[in-house]
Parts: sequence; structure tokens; C-alpha cells
Amino acid sequence: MTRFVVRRLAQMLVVLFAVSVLTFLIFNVIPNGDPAVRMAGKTPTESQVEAIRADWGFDDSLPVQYVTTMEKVLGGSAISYFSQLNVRDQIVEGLPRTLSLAVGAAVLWMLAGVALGLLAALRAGRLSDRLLTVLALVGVSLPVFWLGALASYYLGFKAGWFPNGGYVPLTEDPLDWAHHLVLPWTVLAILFIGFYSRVLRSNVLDTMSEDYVRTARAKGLSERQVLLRHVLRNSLIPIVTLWGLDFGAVVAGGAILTETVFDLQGVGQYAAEAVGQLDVPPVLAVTMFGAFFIVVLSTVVDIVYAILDPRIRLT
Amino acid sequence: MSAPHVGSADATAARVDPPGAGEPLLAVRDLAVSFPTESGAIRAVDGVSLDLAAGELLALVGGSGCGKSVTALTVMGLTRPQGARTEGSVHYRGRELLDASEDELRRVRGAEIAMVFQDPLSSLNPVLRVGDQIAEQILAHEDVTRAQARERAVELLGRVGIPAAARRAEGFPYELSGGMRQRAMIAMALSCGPRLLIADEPTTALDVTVQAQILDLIRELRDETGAGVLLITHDFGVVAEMADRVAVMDAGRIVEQAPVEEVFAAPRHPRTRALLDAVPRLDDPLPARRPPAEGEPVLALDGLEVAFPVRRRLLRRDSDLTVRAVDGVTLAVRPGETLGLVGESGSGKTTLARAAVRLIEPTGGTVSFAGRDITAASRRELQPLRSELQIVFQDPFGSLNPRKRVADIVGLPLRLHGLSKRDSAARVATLLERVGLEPEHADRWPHEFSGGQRQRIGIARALALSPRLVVLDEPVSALDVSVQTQIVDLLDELQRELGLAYLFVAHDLSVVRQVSDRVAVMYLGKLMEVAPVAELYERPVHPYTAALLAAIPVPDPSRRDRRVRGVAPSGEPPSPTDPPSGCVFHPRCPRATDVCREVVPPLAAHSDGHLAACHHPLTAAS
Amino acid sequence: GDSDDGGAEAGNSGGSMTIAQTSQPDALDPALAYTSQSWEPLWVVYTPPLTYRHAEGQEGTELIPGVAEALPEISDDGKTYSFKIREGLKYSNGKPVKASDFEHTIKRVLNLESGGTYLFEGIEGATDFIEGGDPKADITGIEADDATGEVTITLTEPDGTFSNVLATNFAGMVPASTPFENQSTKPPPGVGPYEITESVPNRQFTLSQVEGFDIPDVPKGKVDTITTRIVKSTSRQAQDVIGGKLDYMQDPPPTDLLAEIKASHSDRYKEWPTPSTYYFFLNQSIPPFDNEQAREAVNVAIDSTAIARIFGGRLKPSCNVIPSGIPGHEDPDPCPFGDPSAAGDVDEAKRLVEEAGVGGEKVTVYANNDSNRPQIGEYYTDLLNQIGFDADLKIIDGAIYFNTIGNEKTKAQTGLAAWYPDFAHPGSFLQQFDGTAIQPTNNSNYGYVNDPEINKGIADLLKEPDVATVADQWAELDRKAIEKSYLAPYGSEELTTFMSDRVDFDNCSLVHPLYGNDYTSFCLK
Amino acid sequence: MALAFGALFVALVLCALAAPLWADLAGRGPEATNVTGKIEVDGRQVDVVSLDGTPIGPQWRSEYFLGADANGRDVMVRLLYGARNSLLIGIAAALLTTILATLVGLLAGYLGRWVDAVARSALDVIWAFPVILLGVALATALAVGGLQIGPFTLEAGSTAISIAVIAVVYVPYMARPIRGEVLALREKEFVEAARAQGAGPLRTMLSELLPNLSSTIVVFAPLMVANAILLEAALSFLGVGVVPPAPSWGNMIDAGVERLVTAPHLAIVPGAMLVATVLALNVLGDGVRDAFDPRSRASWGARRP
Ligand SMILES: Nc1ncnc2c1ncn2[C@@H]1O[C@H](COP(=O)(O)OP(=O)(O)OP(=O)(O)O)[C@@H](O)[C@H]1O
Ligand SMILES: Nc1ncnc2c1ncn2[C@@H]1O[C@H](COP(=O)(O)OP(=O)(O)OP(=O)(O)O)[C@@H](O)[C@H]1O
Ligand SMILES: [Mg+2]
Ligand SMILES: [Mg+2]
Repeated sequence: MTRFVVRRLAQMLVVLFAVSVLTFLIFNVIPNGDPAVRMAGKTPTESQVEAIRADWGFDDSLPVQYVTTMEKVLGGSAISYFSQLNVRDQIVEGLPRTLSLAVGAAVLWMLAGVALGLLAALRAGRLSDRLLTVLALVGVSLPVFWLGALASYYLGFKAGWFPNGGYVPLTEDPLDWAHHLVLPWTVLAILFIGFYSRVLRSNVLDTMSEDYVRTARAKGLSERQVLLRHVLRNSLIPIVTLWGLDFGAVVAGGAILTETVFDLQGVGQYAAEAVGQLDVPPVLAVTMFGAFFIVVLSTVVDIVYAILDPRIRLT
Repeated sequence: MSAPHVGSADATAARVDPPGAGEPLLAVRDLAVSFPTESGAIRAVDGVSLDLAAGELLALVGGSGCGKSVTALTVMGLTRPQGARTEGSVHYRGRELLDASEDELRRVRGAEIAMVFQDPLSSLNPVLRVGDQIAEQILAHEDVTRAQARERAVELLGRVGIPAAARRAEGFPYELSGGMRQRAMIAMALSCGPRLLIADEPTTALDVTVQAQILDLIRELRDETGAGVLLITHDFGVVAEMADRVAVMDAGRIVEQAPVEEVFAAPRHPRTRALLDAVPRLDDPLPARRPPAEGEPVLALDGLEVAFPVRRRLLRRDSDLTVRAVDGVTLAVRPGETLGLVGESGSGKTTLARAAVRLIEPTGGTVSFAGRDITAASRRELQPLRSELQIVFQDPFGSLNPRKRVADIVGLPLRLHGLSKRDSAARVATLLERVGLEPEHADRWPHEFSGGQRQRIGIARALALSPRLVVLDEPVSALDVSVQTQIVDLLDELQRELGLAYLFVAHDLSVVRQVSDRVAVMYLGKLMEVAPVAELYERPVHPYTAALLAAIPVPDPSRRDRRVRGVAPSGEPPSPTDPPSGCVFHPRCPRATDVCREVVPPLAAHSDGHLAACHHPLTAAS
Repeated sequence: GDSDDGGAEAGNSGGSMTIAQTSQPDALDPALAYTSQSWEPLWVVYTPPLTYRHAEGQEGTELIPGVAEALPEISDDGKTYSFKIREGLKYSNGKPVKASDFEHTIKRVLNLESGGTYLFEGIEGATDFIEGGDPKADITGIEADDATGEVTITLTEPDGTFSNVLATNFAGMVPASTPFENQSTKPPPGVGPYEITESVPNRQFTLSQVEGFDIPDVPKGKVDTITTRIVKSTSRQAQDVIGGKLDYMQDPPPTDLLAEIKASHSDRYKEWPTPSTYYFFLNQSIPPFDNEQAREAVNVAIDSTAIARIFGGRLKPSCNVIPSGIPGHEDPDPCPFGDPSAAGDVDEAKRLVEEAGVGGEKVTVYANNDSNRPQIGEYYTDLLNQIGFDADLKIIDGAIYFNTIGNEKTKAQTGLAAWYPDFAHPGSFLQQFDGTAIQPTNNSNYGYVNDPEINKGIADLLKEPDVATVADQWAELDRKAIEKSYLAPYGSEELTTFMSDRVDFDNCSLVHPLYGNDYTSFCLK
Repeated sequence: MALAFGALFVALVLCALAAPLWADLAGRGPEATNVTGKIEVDGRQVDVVSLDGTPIGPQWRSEYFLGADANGRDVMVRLLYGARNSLLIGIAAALLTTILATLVGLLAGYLGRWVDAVARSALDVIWAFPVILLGVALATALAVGGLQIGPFTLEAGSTAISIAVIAVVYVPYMARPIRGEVLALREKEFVEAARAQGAGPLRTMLSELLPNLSSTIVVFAPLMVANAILLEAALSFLGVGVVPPAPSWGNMIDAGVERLVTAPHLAIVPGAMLVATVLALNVLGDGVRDAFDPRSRASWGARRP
């Protein structure tokens, strides 16, 4: 266990290093103009540009620049090329928003996905199963940004049932917080609900034909016990791990579109804007944060998986 | 509800039902079961009638797919979830079960009728603790607390012979060996003191030595509890050993039902006779074999070692481990001879076979083929030898690429050795004929063939380049008994015609006896005994060989009681990651002494060509 | 112009407003702020020595004394400016304003690499100060006497715009204790009707009324607090203003909602012209627009009314560089390439392209991704294709757009550009076409216009301190530039004021020609 | 059901191919603006784009069948040409993903050792990169400068960039299950059999393993196309995919959501097309999976951000 974690940590560092180098290169090797000039503002003078260059180390060799930038990013002192704002502060600012969105949506999609998937599996082959299948497939086919824009306009502005975007901190007004997030949660969750219900359905069907389910019946357990203790429990194991991974991906930037459409101004939206501006420090920081989150969660997921399913070995 | 406490010894007497006025425990009448499928209904059971009295052991035998399992499952109402349609009647103690409500059935299942399945690994929920799975059943039927149920579960595990039951109850199924798992299944079946126990091929997945133990256990329990037992099997040895009465099934029907002696003495139905004839027996006369050819061995293994690294598991503190799957084996196969290699599962037979043809790298020792050391030969260097050194695999389904036509499968070695497409096609045709298939089969896909036919294709592929040695890794283990005989005959014929040498790997001692000139016995990666076939079976020197032989059920009910009890080794093969010190067999050996625990016995000659690795050989004593 | 404390009588005082901007202003530090987004709020927080009258139209371009007691005295050679700080003036934190604070204020601009640096480079010793990089060094051209409050500035060259420079936000006074760092997150105290009491970047900042602020002609403000929220979508802003969740939005409502707003909320919505110039730059340093006929073709083809529709009607078509409202503006009659309020002549343009021999040449059109801009780019790209070029569009994020097209290496052939003045002076516009100002990077002469006659004209006219006397000469230069098709102008944007029901719209929505909506005029019903 | 949706997809592809025909009928190309033009409606001349910028709605006739966009372009024509771009990018990217993923999966799974280690880390890196962020980052950086890799020049703004970006982003989603499958297949006896005959790694991979991956690949293909189309739309929506004025469903939606109030058809129509196409592919994929590997859940591993 300890060795597993240590090894995974080492792997994690390698992956994070590669991610940071890659991000850095994407923005530095590909010609896209001189950030010093970009930072200098509307009518800069040559000496000004020089000063910025020296300050940010743009004149140094790439590896040195990389080290300088990463030092700033990891040390929390990196500032945006453009807004000059501290990047870490901005991420910390955006994190509650992203987490509010991700946690709520994740809970929603898990519950709804499991409920619908189980229902479909129990009704397998019948009309209601077909209907649920089609619904699930429609769910996974809906582009978030489109659905979000329509929902925000029609249900938010037009009908006035929901706020048309924006965020209210949980600490400020929990009800209003939830009210602002209902639409984003739903829109983000729909894709996953479709997906999870399909996965769960096929897991349940597979599990139902397992020998140990037959054993459970032969023991004289009630159908309910068979379903909950044996079928669902085993079917949920892969879903739980998926859930962890998806949650990680959503926090790490998978919710960019949702955040943007509903103007939640979370970490994802922050990154998306920074990317558009070729603003390297925030992009690096958010990517590192995201990658870190994904890698950590996938490690956690592996451990949880091994705990839930004792057969799994950690490698 | 006063469920008898199976854990207590004196419960036995109370449990025996007075034979209730001729009313059998279970009476099945004209049972028919069909499964609706897209391509029409499958009539899996077609008119089965059975009677089973309390305390009686009825064996239900028949070939694969004849409907044995479906019959058993239907009795418990377990084919219902699969959408089966049933006709006829199933009377259990005067109650009709076929149209019983799900709730009524639920109360019968587990409590009155319990079932043990074939594959104990897949039949146990992999993510629940063994003890909990047993307790669950008790809780479903009896008004006890969770703690009481768990306590009972531990008792039951002890009762079926699981050592350190309390610790085992906390474990997960994968942590138990195959035999232990089946014991746990039996413990579960017994947990509520059933009157009827249905055991569906309870030993098919187990090694002979373990099979003997499990059968003993079932018999003991039957004697103790007086429950009726319906034992499903395809092995007439098991039938002869166990059954009071036998029902022979074929194509969904019972074709013969009689007391066991009668069936063996005078089988009435042709199907019964056919099944009996196909059973290999240790007491058959040995087939006449040519004297073993002399000369330089085709294959020589010298101190061969293969070790695999093993990975750790979560939350378990194993140090870095290796499995010494093959541990210093020295062996030679002479031209034209068949060397049989037997051993229980996990003893390293397959590993040895694969290392012999250099499919895996040995970690020690040497492999020589026709006098040439090929231990470190590169792929390129091996290439010319491949034509002379071939292998046939165990799994007739896995060894043929499902996405290639037979012509391409059999033709692959030819093409690799530079034959043109046309030449290879012609050769494929002759090869197919040679192994008893039609040349037209060349255009078919593997899935269009039966298991036996596939194994023939595999043999054709091995023969494509006229090899000198063919390594056969359990070539018949996956086949039905009757098909086994055909393949064995084919191999025999080919050997005679082509002068092939075989390294014939099998776990079934009876089959090995039929085909081999010499036999080698392996245990935990080590050779225990090597001897000419007649020597080995008649005068085994190693206690392990003797135990293996003793564990084989004899398909003759009249010899049932003469079986030497107690020779069968107790316990199961230890984990190969942690082999015992000294003689690896000592923990299970009745003759073991201190020296066995400390000193590894060398493979020593006991008579001409008879080698054994034992400190206390049986020569003198027996 | 009798607007002494103009707002104080009309409308109620007190209350708080919540308003919206679309993105975090570039800076909330007067030394660094250089966009209309930041100038609008900062104008009422940091009063410079001089300032503009809080009034609409032409009247609003009048310079009045701010922190200075009176307009500066300018020496005869036009190189020395002197003024005196008002007596008893206090910052919002209660500390007295000192003459030396002025030098500190300018030092911050120069030391912080501000975009406004160029404005002050004409001060003696400024370049040395910048190059020295030492904030403690002295700027020789600025003398300040704290005892008398006297400030004297010496320039190396006469500069007719320098009074305006003294009225830019960069010169908004801050205490000498203000660090040489971007203070956006904790804006320093200033002299003004409001102070910034809260600043959470990218979320919101709050202006609160300052007790006891008193400068004649600068209104004291009415509402107690004005909280600016950053709301990224103008559509949301507009919806919220309609619904009363926001009181005012700085940016124009999106075209999509304009029709509804004009129809249902005209009582709290207005559009007003800005002194801005929208145009397509035409890069004459590389083909095909090094060819005058090719440039003329573009001018002939452009249909300003089409672009006006894309703006949702918020564009006033015109054909010259100096926009109306700025001295030197003169509507050419007729416009050299046809009436800007009528359709363009595509056939004639085609002919010109043909004649110039540039038909089928590849042209990449650059556009930024701010609202409506991509759409204009698409229109323009199609237009170029119609008249015989082979054009594609490249859309660049607004944040890096001007840097991209202002980089020589980009070789941007043509694209969208617009100019808002730093101050109400024609030079502010025409400087963009000064060939001597071309730089390899961060160039703002996107078309690489380099006409010796124009260069000289600009240099001469800039020396004249009184614009009014040379207004017609500026107009002349303007005409010259458009006759040669150095650029393709199409109009001035109209901006908007849109407020919630709570606001007393009729009395409290003063629009200043340079700073836009004047926060000191805002009041609730 | 799968077949019906498969047919729907084919129909969509055919429609996309027939785009020029409709453009002929409508009388204008996909990029032809008409901001100040007028058309006759019920005998009156009506602005295609009104003075305040509102485009005309659906006319249900060859000209402006689905109305105009804010630049006065014909939405129907753009929709069909947009289908070409979206489908082209989707299919090409999915193809590229499939090739890359199969290659990586095969090599990593079969050769193992360091090849596997390197391949897995590379996949981990791509995996750990937030998908959309990676897409946007690559596309933005490339869009400004373009990229030159050896003889290949990715010109800024070309569809090849979108294709490359989308293809790379999805490689791990497909390569991982393929690798897993290769690992399983590698243990199969028929692979051993081939080796026992002396077949080398290349031959084993190509003629023994690859055919056995076909069902996985076939199952993945429609889902990959669906995902690629969605990602393309998302990138275009974020302004880094297909560059206007060339139409794609994503950039049409992007422009359309700006006009939800006055011209809802601008967002709804391309969105509906997108949903229909992706749904068709998903249903098809679902059906294909049922047919090819009913028990495997691997293909559900192919997910999107
Ligand atoms: N759920 C089902 N649906 C369709 N057919 C089934 C089903 N279960 C069993 N069958 C068919 O019924 C027949 C009898 O099956 P059964 O499992 O009883 O055979 P068996 O005698 O137990 O064979 P084996 O020795 O292989 O276990 C087989 O042909 C099998 O394919
Ligand atoms: N690739 C491998 N990695 C790790 N351990 C292995 C590997 N192959 C085999 N083993 C282990 O080596 C031992 C011998 O295995 P092998 O397959 O040779 O046994 P066998 O005698 O053929 O058994 P069976 O009768 O079940 O086929 C077993 O404990 C097995 O778990
Ligand atoms: Mg069976
Ligand atoms: Mg084996």
C-alpha cells in the first residue's frame, strides 16, 4: 500500500512534469509573438519592453525560462501576463465555484444515473427499457454548450424560474446558491446521467447472469436482497471508480463549457480565458492544478477500487 | 423454528426422517423445461422423472449438455429468472414446487433444499467475506442476530474441514484455494440443515486428491444428517464411489434409473453402455507399445528452472516474491517415445511445456533439442528448428485464431517456412485429411467446429512441417470423454506412422496411462518420480504418486469399500510462492519425518529407469 | 457651462447602486489604467491637476482646474508649465495633498512601465529616469515645492497637447507613500468624489462617496456606494438591468436585445455618439494594399450601412479619421468614395481591383473576438472576395489582437481597427498615421502609413498649444489621408446608457464625451 | 433501431455532400453575406437583416429556407456546408484517432516493457490534460502561428489543426481499452501458437492480433466519430475550431446563441442537427456494440469531456 502510493506519487510527478513541459512548449515554441511586447500595453517604449523581458526572463534559454516560470507557478507567486493578478489567488477564488458545480452535478448524475440504469436493467427488453435507452443516448448526444445556452435563456431569462447564470457563494445564501446552480448542475449532469445509466444497465445485466447471483437466490434470499446486496453492489464498483475519474475530469476543466455558458467564473472559465489570451502563467497553473487533480483522483480511485473489490491488486 | 444445529455431533440422529410411508423426499414427474430464444424454444429437459428418498444419494449422470443442471436448477425454481417454461411436477415433501409462489420457494431454498455448484469461485460473491456470505443465508431463514449467524458460519467452516475457520471466515473467496472454496460452499449449503442437498458437479473443477476429500465430506455429511443428496456428475468413477442409485440422462430424458450395482453390472440402455465404455480405467490392460527407442534424446531438459515474479496485493504485506513454477527439472524425451507428464493443477506442467519449446525464457538450466542447446537461441536461430519442435495447446477454443480461416491457421507454419500459397493450400488439404477432417474444411472459420474437431486442427497445424517432437499440453482435458478417446487414438496412430516423439502433459492419470511409454510426476515445480508406465502404476515408489493413484475414483461400485482410505493426501498443494522446505510434499505426506522437512531428496534411481525423489520410498514397505 | 456642483440639486442623494462591467478593468491604479473600462470609474476617484468639465457634448471637452488651483501657466516657448496645488486639499484618507505628490505620481507612471509612459516622455529627464530604473531618482523636469504648493514642469520640446496630458487619468494624484507596484487590489487614496473601498479582482469593486471632498466644478456625487460587478456576458447584464438586478451596464446591450430594449424600455435607454473612428487598416508595406487602387477599391466597396446593421444601428457612418466632437473634424463633402450612408459600389471596386492587377490575391483579414467584431470581419472578408480578392479571416482574442497586428512579423494585410482618443485632441487620432512612429512591435500605425507630407504636418501641428487655431489644418491632413485611401474608415460607434427602473434616468445620466457615463451624476429615484 | 439511425446518419452525410446543389437552388453560397439586401415576402420587399440587425426567419422556400443569419447569409446553405465541415473533421479525426490508438495499443500491449511504459505515460499525460483545455490550448497556439513539423505544415486556421487536435485528445480513450484487449489476447494460446511456429512480433501483431481487434475498433468507430463531432463543435463554439466565415455547426451555434431573443433559429437549427447526427451515431454505436461484443463495457469507456 505505502509502496503503491509512493510509486504512484513518483509516476504522478513524472506525468505532471511532462504536462507542464508540454503546456509550456505549446505556448513557447509555437510562434505567437513576444509576451513582453504584449504585456507592455498600448504604446510602450523600447526600454519598457526590455525591462519586462528582463523581469520575466524571456531572454533566457527555454529551460531556464521554464524553471523560472515553474518556480513562480508552484511558489504561488506567478502573475498573469495581462491582468497582473496573482494566479494562485484567482484559482483559489474560482475553486469554490467549480467545486460547487462539480460536486452538485456529480451527486445528481450518480443518483439519477443509477436509478435510471437500474430501472432499465430490471425492465430489460421491455418498452420502458427501450425508452430509457433512447433517453440516455439523447442525453449523451446533447452538447452542453447548446443545451446550457438554451436552458439559461428559456428557463432562466424567459420563464424566470432560474437566475440566468452567475454564482452566489454558499456561505452567503445557501438557497440562492442552489437556485443559481440548479440549471448548471442539470445541464452538466445530463451527459453523465445518460452515460452512467447505460453503464449501470449493462453492468447489472452482466452481474445478474453471474453464478454468485444464482447462489444468492439458492440461499433463499429475497429478490430485494439479491438485487441490493449482490447485483447492485457488484455492479456499482466500476461505476464508483468511473465516478471518481469523471469528477476529477470535471473539476480539472471538464466543466469549462458549463462554467462559460452559465458565467460561473470558476477555474475552468478562468483557464479558458487565459488560453485565449495566450497568457501562459494562468494556463500553466490551471493545467497543473487540473492534471494534479486528475492524477490524484485516479490514484485514489485505484485504491478505492482495490478496497471495494478485494480481488484487485494494485500495481 | 428449531433448525438443528449442524455443528453439534448429536444433532445427527434427530435429523433422520422416518421414511415417511413410501413418500419420497423429492419426486419429479415428467418434468420438461424449455427456454424461449430468438431462434425458437430450446427444450433443455424433456420429460424427467426422479425419486429421491431421505438419506439416499442419487447420482444424475450424462454427457455434457444433456440437461442435468437445468433439471437441478428447476427443482429449486432457479430457472425462473431466465424465463424458463416448465411442465410436469416437482413434489418436495408433498408440496408442489413448480407453481409455488416466489415467497414459498424462497423459504424452501437454502433452508430445506440447498445446492452446491460446480465452480466454487464464480459461485461465491467475490467482494463479500466468506463468513458473511454464509451468515447471510442463516439470517434469511432464522431469527438470529447477526453475531450469532457469524458465529454459526465459523462453526460450519470448521465442520467442513477448513483449518483456522475464524480467520478464513474473514477472508474473501479469492484467498481460498479451490478445495477450500468448495468446502465453504458446502458449509453454506449445510447452514440451515437442509433435508435435500443438490450438488451439481461439485468436484469437476478440482484436482483428484481434493476431489477425493470433497466426496468423502459429502458422504460423511449425508451419513450424519440423513439428508437426501442429488449428485450431478459426468464421471462414472464418482458415481461408483458415491451413489446408491443412478439416473442416466441423455438429451433431456432419463434413459435409465437403477441401483448403482445394477447399472455397472448390467447397463440396459445403449447410452449408458456407451458412457461406461468411454471411461478410462486404471485396471484396463495396458495397450501394447513398442519398446522405447534408444538413441540421443530429442528433447533434454537439464535442471530447468522457470520463475515468475509475483505482484503484491493491496493491504497485504508480502515481500517481493517469485513463483518457482518449474524448479530444477531434468528430463529427456527419446525419439519416437511418449513421455507422460502428470501433476496437479499449478504443479508447473504447462510452464515446463512452454519452456521446452522456448515460448518462455527459462531462468535457469538448459533446454537441448536434438543435441543442440537452445536455451539462449534467438528467434532467428530457432526458426529452422520450429519445423521439428511443435506444440499443441490445451484449449481447443483459445488456440485457434477466431478471425482466421482454417487454411490460414494450418498454413501459417508452411508460409513461415517459405512455401508458396498454392503449395501450402495443397499441403493443408492433405493435413486435414490426415487428422480426420475434410479438405473442404479449409475455408471454414474455427467457430464452425466442435471441440474435438478444433483439437484436430491444432494437431494438423503441429504436424504441418513433419516435426520430430510434439509437446501436447493437456490435449484432451477440455473434451468430452468419448471425444477424448478419439483424439488419443489419432495421436497414437500418427505416432506410429510418423515416428513422432510426444511430451504428453495431462492431469488425468488414466489418460496418461493409455498413451505413455514413460511417465513423469510433478509436484510444485519439482519432479517426484519418473518411471516406465507399467512400473509407475503398479509399483509407485513415491508416496505422492501412490496418493494420486489412490485418489482416482474407481468406476466399479463393487470395489468401493476396498479403496484404501487415508492414503489420499490430506490438505491441498501449498502455495507455490511459499513452497515447503525440504521435500515439498512433506506437509501432506503420511510418511514424512524430520529429514523430509529439512533435506531436499534427490531424484534417485530405484530400479532400471525408475527414478524418484523421496527419503522414504515405498519400494520395500509396500 | 454653469454647472457649479451641477448634479447636487437634481435627483436624490444616498442609496447604493450595483452596476456591471464585462471584464476586470485592466487596472484600478491610475498609473496603469489605460482603457475606457477603467477610466470611467477612476475619473471620479483620482482627480488630476487639470480635468474636464463634467458636462455633455463639446462643453465636456473644456479643461478646468482639478487638483491645480488654476489652468497652468505656459511659458512663451511652450516648454514650461506651472501650476499650484489647491490649498487645504485632502486625500480620501484625510492626509493633505502635497506638491511633491505630483512628481511621485508621474514617477509611478514612468517606473511601472505604464502604457501612459509616452505621454510624459517629453518632460526633461524623463527618459533618464526610465532608463535608470531607480524610483528614488529625480525627474529633473519636475520641480515641486511643498511649502508653496508650486509645481513647475519643463519639457524638452513644446507640446500642444500637454495640458490635456495633465488632465489624463495617469496624472490622477496619489500620495507619495504609494508603492511602485500595481495597486489594483488595494487602490491608493485619491482626490475625488469617490474612493475605492473594495476590490476583488474579476469579481467586483466598490466606490464609496468621500465625505468632505470639495473641488469647484467637480460634482460631489449622489449615491453612497457604487458596486461594479464583473459579469462576462453582456446579454446577462442586459437581462439583469431589464429585471432590475443591475442598475447600469457599462457596455452596450447586445444587438440581440436592443430591439426589445428600444421597444419596451426606451425610457431608460439612450445612445450617444462617441468621438471614435472605426476603420479597416490597409497595410501599405506589403501587397496588395501597397497599391493605391487596391486600397481605393476597398473604400469604394464598403457599405457603412451594412456594418451599421451589424452594430444594431449603433454606428454613425462617416468617411474620415477625426470624428465629430473633436476639434479638426470636418465632414468632407462629398466623401471621396461615395456617400457613407449609402451602399458601396461593388462593381466599381471590382473594376479597380482588376485594373490594379491584384485580382485573386490572397488576403488575410484580422479581426478580434469582441462583440460584433467577428461578424464585421466576416462581412468584410466576403466583401473582399466579392471584389476579386481571395480573402480569409483570422480571429484573434481581443486581449492580444492589437499586439498581434501591431507586430511587423505578423504581416497583417488588413483588418479591423478602431481608435478612441486619449484626450480631445486631433493629434490623438492622426498620430496613428505618423510614419515616424512605426515600430517593429506594438506598432499602432497598423497600416504602416508613411507619407512624408502627413508626417511633417503632424509634427508641426502638434507644436501648436491652441488647437482651435489650427483645426482646419488638421482637417486638411485628415482629408489627405483618406483621399489616398491610407485606411478605410466607416464610422463612429454610438455607445449607450441603459439603467434599471430604480435609477432616475432623466436627471441622472450625464454622458461625458471622453469618459462616458459620469458616475457623479448617478442617482436613484 | 440501430439500422434506422445508421440510415439517418448516411442520409445526413448525403445531404452534406449535396450542399452545393442546395446552394445553387438557394442562389447563394455559404459565405455570401447580404446584410442590406431585401427579399420579397408576401409581395412586399423585406430586409433580410433589419436596420437594428435582426435577421429574417425561415421562409420555407428555396431561398432562405431556414432564414438568414446576422450577416444575411442563408442558414440552410450554411447548415449543409457546416455539415460538411463538421462531418469531415469528425470522421477524419476519428479515423486518425483509431489509427493512432490501434498503433499505440498494439505496440504497447504486445511489446510491453519500455514501449509499454513510454506509451502509457504518454497516454497518461494526454489523459491528465483537461480535454477541452488541451484542445483550446493547441488550437489557439497553432491558430496564431501555425506549425511546421518536418515536411508537414499546419497552416494556421486550417481544418487539419482541428483534426489533429481532436484526434490526439481522444487517443487515450481508445488506446487504453485496445491495449487492455491486446494484453488479454497476448495470453491467448493462438498467439503462442503463432510464436511457436516462429512468427515474429510484426507478423503476430498484424496477422494474429489486429484481426481480433476489429470488433473493438468497429464498436468504437461510430462513438469516436460522435465524440469528435461534439468536440469539434465545442472547439468551434469556443472560437478555436473552424474559422468563420466557413461554417461549422459549432461556430453557427456560437453565433446563434448571441441571437436567441430575436432569431432563435440561428442556435436551435444547427444544434438540432448536431444532436441528430451525434444521436444517430450513438444509437448506431450502441447497436453495433450489442451485435459485436454484448458483454464488453469497454466501448462505454469512450467518453467525452
Ligand atoms: N438459460 C438458458 N437458455 C437457453 N438454453 C439453455 C439455458 N440454460 C441451459 N440451456 C441449454 O440447455 C441444455 C442443457 O443444459 P445443462 O446446463 O442442463 O447441461 P448439463 O447436462 O448440465 O451439461 P454440463 O455437463 O455441460 O454442465 C444445453 O443445451 C444448454 O445449452
Ligand atoms: N505468467 C505467469 N506469471 C506468474 N505466475 C505464473 C505464470 N504462469 C504460471 N504461473 C504460476 O506458475 C505455477 C505453475 O503454473 P502452470 O500453468 O505451469 O501449472 P500447470 O501444472 O500447467 O497447471 P494446470 O493443470 O492448472 O494447467 C502456478 O502457480 C501458476 O500460478
Ligand atoms: Mg451442468
Ligand atoms: Mg496447464
